[in-house]
Amino acid sequence: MVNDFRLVRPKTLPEALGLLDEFGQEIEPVAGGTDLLVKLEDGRIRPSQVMDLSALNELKQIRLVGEDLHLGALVTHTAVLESPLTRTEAPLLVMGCRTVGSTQIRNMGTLGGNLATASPAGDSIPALVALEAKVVLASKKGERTLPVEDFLVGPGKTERRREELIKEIILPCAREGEKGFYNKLGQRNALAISIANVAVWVRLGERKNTLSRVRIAFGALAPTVKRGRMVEDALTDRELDEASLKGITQLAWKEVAPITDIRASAQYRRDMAIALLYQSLYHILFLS
Amino acid sequence: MSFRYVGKPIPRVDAREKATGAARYMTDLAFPGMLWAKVKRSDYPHALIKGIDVSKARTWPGVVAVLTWPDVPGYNGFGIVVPDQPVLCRDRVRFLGDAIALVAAQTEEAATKAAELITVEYEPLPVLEDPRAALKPGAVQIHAGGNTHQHNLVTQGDVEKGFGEADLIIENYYVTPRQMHAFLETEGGVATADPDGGITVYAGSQHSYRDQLQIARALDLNPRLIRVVSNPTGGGFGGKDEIVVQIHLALLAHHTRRPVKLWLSREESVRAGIKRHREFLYYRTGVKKDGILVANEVKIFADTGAYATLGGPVVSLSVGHACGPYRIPHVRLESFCVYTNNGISGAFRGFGVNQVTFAMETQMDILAHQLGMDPLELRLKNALRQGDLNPLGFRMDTSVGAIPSLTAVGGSELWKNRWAKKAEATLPWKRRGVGIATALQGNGLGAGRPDYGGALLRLLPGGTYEVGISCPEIGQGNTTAYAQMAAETLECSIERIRVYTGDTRKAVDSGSTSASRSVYTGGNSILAGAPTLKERLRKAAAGLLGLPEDDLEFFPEGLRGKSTSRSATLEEVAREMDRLGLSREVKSTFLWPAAEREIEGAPGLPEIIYAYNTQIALVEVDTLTGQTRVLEVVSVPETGRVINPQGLEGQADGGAVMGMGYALMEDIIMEGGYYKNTNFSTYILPTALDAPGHVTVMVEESEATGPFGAKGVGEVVCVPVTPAITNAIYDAVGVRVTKIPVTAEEAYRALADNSLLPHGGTTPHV
Amino acid sequence: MTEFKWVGKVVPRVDGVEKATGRLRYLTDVGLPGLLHGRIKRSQYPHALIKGIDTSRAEALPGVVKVLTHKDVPGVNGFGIIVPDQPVFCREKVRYIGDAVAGVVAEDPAVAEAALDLIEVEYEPQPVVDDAEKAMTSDSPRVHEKGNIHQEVHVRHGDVEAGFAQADLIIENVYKTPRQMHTFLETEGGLAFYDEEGLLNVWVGSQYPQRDQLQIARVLGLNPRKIRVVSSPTGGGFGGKDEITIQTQLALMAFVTKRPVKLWLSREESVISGWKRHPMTLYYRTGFKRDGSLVANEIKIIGDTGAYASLGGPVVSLAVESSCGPYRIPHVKIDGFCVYTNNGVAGAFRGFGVPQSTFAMETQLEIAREKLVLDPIEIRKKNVLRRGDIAPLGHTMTASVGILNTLERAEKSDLWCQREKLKSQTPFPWKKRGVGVAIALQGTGLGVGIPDYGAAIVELTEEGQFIVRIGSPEIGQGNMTAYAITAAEALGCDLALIKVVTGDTRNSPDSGTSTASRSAYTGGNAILDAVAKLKPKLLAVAGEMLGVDRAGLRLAGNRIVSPQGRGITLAELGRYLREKGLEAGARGNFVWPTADVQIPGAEGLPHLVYTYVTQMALVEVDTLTGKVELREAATALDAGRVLNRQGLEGQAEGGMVMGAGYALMEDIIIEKGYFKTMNLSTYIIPTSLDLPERHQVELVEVLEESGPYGAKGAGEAVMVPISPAITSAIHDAVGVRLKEMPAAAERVYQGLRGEEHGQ
Amino acid sequence: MNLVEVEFTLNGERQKVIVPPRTTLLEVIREHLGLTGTKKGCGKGECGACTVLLDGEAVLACLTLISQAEGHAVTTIEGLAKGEQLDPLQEAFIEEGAIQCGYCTPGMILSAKALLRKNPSPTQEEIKTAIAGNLCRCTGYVKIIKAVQKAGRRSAEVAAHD
Repeated sequence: MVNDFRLVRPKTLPEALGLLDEFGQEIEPVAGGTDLLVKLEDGRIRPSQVMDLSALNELKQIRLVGEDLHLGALVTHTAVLESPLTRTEAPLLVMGCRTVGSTQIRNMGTLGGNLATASPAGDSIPALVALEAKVVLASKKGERTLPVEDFLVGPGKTERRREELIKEIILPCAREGEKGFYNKLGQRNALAISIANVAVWVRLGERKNTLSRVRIAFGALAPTVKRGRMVEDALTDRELDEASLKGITQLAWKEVAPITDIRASAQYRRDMAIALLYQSLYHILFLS
Repeated sequence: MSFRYVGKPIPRVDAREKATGAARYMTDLAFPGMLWAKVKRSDYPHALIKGIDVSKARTWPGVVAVLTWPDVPGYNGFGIVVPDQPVLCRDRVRFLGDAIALVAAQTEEAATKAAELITVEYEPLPVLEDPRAALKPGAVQIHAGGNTHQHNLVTQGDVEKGFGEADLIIENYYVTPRQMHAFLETEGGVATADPDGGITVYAGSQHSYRDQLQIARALDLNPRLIRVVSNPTGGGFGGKDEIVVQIHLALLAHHTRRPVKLWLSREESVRAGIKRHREFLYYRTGVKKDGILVANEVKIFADTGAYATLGGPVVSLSVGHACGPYRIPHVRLESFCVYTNNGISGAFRGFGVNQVTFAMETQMDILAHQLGMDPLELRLKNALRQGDLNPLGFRMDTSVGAIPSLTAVGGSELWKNRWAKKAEATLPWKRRGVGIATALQGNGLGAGRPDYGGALLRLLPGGTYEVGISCPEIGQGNTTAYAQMAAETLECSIERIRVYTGDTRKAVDSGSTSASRSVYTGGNSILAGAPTLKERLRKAAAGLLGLPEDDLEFFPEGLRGKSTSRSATLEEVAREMDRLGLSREVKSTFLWPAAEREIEGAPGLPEIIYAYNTQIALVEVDTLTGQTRVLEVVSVPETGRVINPQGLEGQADGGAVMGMGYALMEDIIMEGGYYKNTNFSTYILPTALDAPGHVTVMVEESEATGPFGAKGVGEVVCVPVTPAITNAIYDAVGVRVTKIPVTAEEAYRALADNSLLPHGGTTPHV
Repeated sequence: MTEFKWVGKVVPRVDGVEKATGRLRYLTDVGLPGLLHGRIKRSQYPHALIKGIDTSRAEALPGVVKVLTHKDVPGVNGFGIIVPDQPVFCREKVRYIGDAVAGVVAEDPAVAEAALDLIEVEYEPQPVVDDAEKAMTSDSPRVHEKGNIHQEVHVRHGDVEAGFAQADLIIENVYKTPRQMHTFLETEGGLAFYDEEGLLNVWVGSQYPQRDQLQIARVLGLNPRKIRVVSSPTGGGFGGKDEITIQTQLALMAFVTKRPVKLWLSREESVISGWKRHPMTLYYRTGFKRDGSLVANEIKIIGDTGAYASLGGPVVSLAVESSCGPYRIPHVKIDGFCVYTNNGVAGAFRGFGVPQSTFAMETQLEIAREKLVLDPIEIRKKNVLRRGDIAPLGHTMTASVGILNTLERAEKSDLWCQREKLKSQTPFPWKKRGVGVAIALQGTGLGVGIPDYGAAIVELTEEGQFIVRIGSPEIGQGNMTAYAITAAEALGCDLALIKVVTGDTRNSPDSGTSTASRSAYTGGNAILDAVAKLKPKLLAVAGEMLGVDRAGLRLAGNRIVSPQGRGITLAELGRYLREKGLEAGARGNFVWPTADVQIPGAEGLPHLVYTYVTQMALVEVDTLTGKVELREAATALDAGRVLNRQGLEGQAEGGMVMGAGYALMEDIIIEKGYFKTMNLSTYIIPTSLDLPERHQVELVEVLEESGPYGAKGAGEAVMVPISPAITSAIHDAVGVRLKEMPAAAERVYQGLRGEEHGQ
Repeated sequence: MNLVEVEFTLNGERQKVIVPPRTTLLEVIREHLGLTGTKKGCGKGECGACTVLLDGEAVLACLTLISQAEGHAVTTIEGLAKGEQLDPLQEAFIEEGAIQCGYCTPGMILSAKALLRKNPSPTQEEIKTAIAGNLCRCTGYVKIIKAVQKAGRRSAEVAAHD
């Protein structure tokens, strides 16, 4: 049962930041609401004030700024799927967003909300981490920018201070020769929380079947989405065939520390880090 | 014979109001001054109650009533077979869903808060979670009569002699999950206090008249003072056969004399609602070299949870169907229906047949592989024919559709092209397989149980007919089937039929919507009543038109002369009947044919009418993750004459997906009496993206006793698909599934050899 | 052949001086201002339900900063490399006597100790599961809810009953092996604190800092990047510091108090809480033809993994893999079970399951040999695997197989050639001598054809030094020295200019775990890769600074010089790079061989590459007391190409002694879940006086193409067959056939009496 | 008690409600405005029964705070038919037998409506994706998918005639 709270609905970002500056300790911001409402309903949080961000249209834009893509915090997953900019400039993010919940959840849920929720299984986050995206946090005093990877502290915990709001996410545009794959394993094909997932972003090497740059992020396999730097290194600048791919991807199990829950055991999850990574790279190298 | 409505894809009579949102489900109802109710349920799976303190709840603002066991005026118990479940627990709780107190308040918030303020002092008792452990000597007794609710033992022939004759004997152990009905509308409704001292309970269920009786028993009230309206219902599947909220609603309305609404949250529905029996099955099956089955020994332990409800009959059906639709001369079939402190298990579409079909059809698949026989051929070779003695030792006198169904499946596109389809796997780590399974499902309540129906047929002055049959509409489409059969029988336009179901005031008691019985019962009841009514119409029309009765015929709007153009509309006929003092109303009754006596050792067995179904599935297994996708399913139900092909297809489509969920994902997991999945985020149902392509091929073997030759279809469509899928998994990757659901993780473990990890699938050391 | 400056030379350990002078600070030596002290309240029962934990009295004790229980664990209350089934602090149940129930953090160690006694835990003791076999029955009490069998392995190849039908001799026995302890001299300990960057530092000696980091992260529910783990130097590991020991509890103490905390286990606490080698019960039924050839083997292995999984599953898998020895056996049926009990905890230990099954298989073979009156070398030669053979598990031995070569070499050893003479040289009439031989195979690499991986960063400082950063910790095996040598050789600079940083998640890249024999090679190659990237870059910049073409430039000592003799110092170069903002380092990595990875769907079986070893023992048995002394030993090892003879010999020598201790004396005894051996006075390991007089080591180089330069790993196999060689030698000396180790004096004495009674 | 005032259009009509801020759009529609066509199956966004359209996009009314509807257009199942003239989707659902117990039907039709608005001739996969957030326990989805295809075709034909 949802407890009683006060509601504020700022119309502009400065107004929102002003409110946070004054009441930050008590305010719970709500973007799409797909996570917050469930927590309110379950009584897991009982805020005294809720800030409805839905009127902040300035945070709903997707912009191409130089070589970077700027995505406002309130950009919905559906907006990512439908924007012509993201399709060409951030195809990996599009793949990740496509697997989020269901159409309704994608229509409601936002990138900023997904980041703030900081679920280890959040489906848009591995893409952001693999793309080395940055998050811009705004407060009345100014802005600061952090790599998404460092923004995440633990399940449900981030570097966002109570007086701050996620303003936007910045990621470098895809370049010639770059490709990605997002691979998710759930208990079913939709409305599924990831058992495990992996986002892979690579730059193809000059020689056939080589990769000159590899970025890998694992989801639902550690307290936060986690980069797989060891495997990245092992895959870089090396001729890859099916056999060597099978070998190298096995290093993935060392990169993760999953847990056992009702969806899967820790052991299965760890094996899946390998399987999903192998399938992803297979798609990138041999199927497209 | 050609029909006007029967056998035609008539759109559902209730479709329009459901499509426009105009249909009012019982949980949609609201009345002025309505109170909201909440139930305080047990905090422990098994405990003695040492004290209940409701004082804080009573004084919470907005609270109108807080009820505990002394407030139950009548018998403090309910249950279809044995009323062993307390309405409100007094001294003991036996599972987490047990109700201890009821709160009614002016708002939902106040009711929720007050329920939280009720404190109960407990003395926890040991928790029994495995039926086999519950049977051990020294186990704590959940009920005074012991933990065995029902024991069945059926023997036929000499099973050891049978195994002596066998060339191949296989022995396996199977486990099936605690599936949840997962109707979208959770249990709920509204009760109002009527000025005459009576109560009206609006709550979706599957048997309004029995609800009425159970409420009456608890309230110590004349049943006639209680009206139960129980449809439309947002899904039942057996889970609304037993009482869940109805008595609580009635009790609160009785005490407050105000309208009261009680509607379980999804979490509460999971906790308090009925489930499918988790069964542990031991199978030993013997076969001759040529594939002829000679012996089957089966032992079943069923977890019926804390209370009886329909556990006994469910497990009887497990025994009755344990050998599938096959001739087996020597059998020994034993079952234990056992109380535990897990969630309650009771009626669920398939009613005990799903579990044994999974086991028996897996046995058949193993036998086929070990004998090197085609799995379809092995089944055809053993399938029952009309007139055969079935494994329980009684003669199959009614229509037997096993062979027609199997034969038809053999001619299906998927079966004929299975090799080509299997070769179409898209990625190197994916493998495809095709599996087959078949089943029979008894219709009706079985031997020794009163199984009856009735219909109220009334011609209204305006020239339309009212047809009142109480079997509630739970989505399966019986309303439409009744309209079709009534229009067909009364020889009128279907627009002139108004069907009333699920309301004790408007319909005749026809029993429950369960056991694949509603169409058969209702149809036969209509057939029983219609001639009398038509006779009266004919008499009136004859006078009206001045023609001899045998020169009259019915036409869609009334009656007319066969040889003249004179005709009378139904309105005119109705008026004439009134004038003549002929009653426009007929109440018919219908009694089910039943076996003369029960099978020894198995109460309720046998049924004498069976529906048949063969299903095949094409699956694709990801050998790296263990994930299975069901790509195609073909169902070949043989359910007698099809009254409404669109309705039957709809049932088959839904049944296939439900059986697929049972095979691959659905299980209420309990540990120490606590639920590990509490709602739809952890209890996984198939979505549209999981559902296979599905084709239904109908085989119509007319059943002589059925209305227009019909039999019941609702259950058998969800049964064999489960082993068809698991057999297909074996065909694809060689993993033999003996425990369902086979999640990706479980398949992956079994698949270890195919995994990326060379070392038996375990992650490497160091 | 290239002349090396450092490689292959006798080079003192880079940490030698520090270690020899005592200046080196182990992580348990480090202190910090304001340091708090942690203690762990451990279980009072081997198996009990926890009914209540009352910490109030402990909290009230002056000087106590915090008392921690399961309630304080923010993330997953569990750790374990494979399955996180071991609680950081137990909540509802304790499963062994070392289980942690609560932790105390206090200003003073004595206060912390005193507070432990004030923590009141209410238990409801449960029946103790102290026998792994009984634990497998359905009516056994359960250690874990999911049941006591943690993992099962089933191997079927051929038709075992058909095999036995062909056999002329069937031998059936039950073997039991002891619970060996790693006995590293530095017990588990270290400190944790927050640094100025806000990172949670955990400094605890261990074998794999990056994995520790992940496990700590899971427990604290924290992004691993917010945690820094330093795990080097370590006072001994041997597998016993592979799994988490105290890291999660210590990290939690600092996480909650936000102050520096030290936690260091006493020896007794280390004994009861730490990892051990799995005791195993092994059922063998083995079929032989009259000529000694093996036809069938039916085996059941039950490993007692204790209360928690750790690496128990893989250990039992490896025991199964090696259970038929290096022999061709057409028909096998092998079942392995890894079973939970309340007997301490067992996990990784050099040999990793292979010593147990090798003891059993080799004894089976000896018994058959004796019955069939065959020569011990001949019967082995007759049965050993050759390249291309189908192994008992059904896979084809595609890689090099050198077991026959080691047998042939061992046969020529002094010990074997002069065995009759050596046996006759007993000093007293009551002493009898005997000689035994045994052979073994051990999968190499990181198990299961997994590609090994190493990364290294080499960078030039402004002081003109090279820093080599590499994750695999120094646990005594000398990898730091090896890294320094490799770097100096490749760079062409003075060894003194190299500074090695290992075992630090923040300052060294992930290079995998420090387990015997992998770290030097893997890491070394990563260094070579880094240098290959860095050196041209440095020379190019130096050329720019000198205004000359880089082609003729070379590194000499601490300078870069041109052929004309002009030069700059490395320090100058370092400063220049820094000023210009140029990259002064390079990251290298190395993945070793991926060619040996099996194709899924093909006979998906374990290792492809194995190390083979034959060992022989000469023992002297005192027939009056039963005491056994190992007089001489010989080892013939096929580890592929020998890269470092001295290193390999060192491994063989150390391994042989560890195997001898295993055969003769080492066993942690647990009764009803309680430890009977609590410290080094009751747990006996070999001293210098227990060593044999002579140990001849022969290196047989059977080149393995897939290995680097044809090399294979050797660290583990060298301790394996010596144990059955010793027990066979005892039989040879006095006719006592041991099916249970260790061969302690009393056990042999009883055997001697039994023999007499038998006659 | 705090209250918020929210204005939005519901099925084309302006609505103003004054309710506690914690009230969800679903509660407003069902309890305050009495439109019970929008169903509640789980209350946690896991079943899709409460799907409504917000400016034409399918959203979950149970996870929408009423303030988030401020200034927006909400469409429920009751707003689809124009008088007696049913929406092509409603017609197709009836004709194809895509309705059984009917409890998922309103949400299902609205999800399909949002799809057809953007994509009048969707493929089977696109339909499945669009309705994957709406659980149905009766139909196995087969006839629902057919009905959406049929409605799409019919709308396209109507559009072609216009």
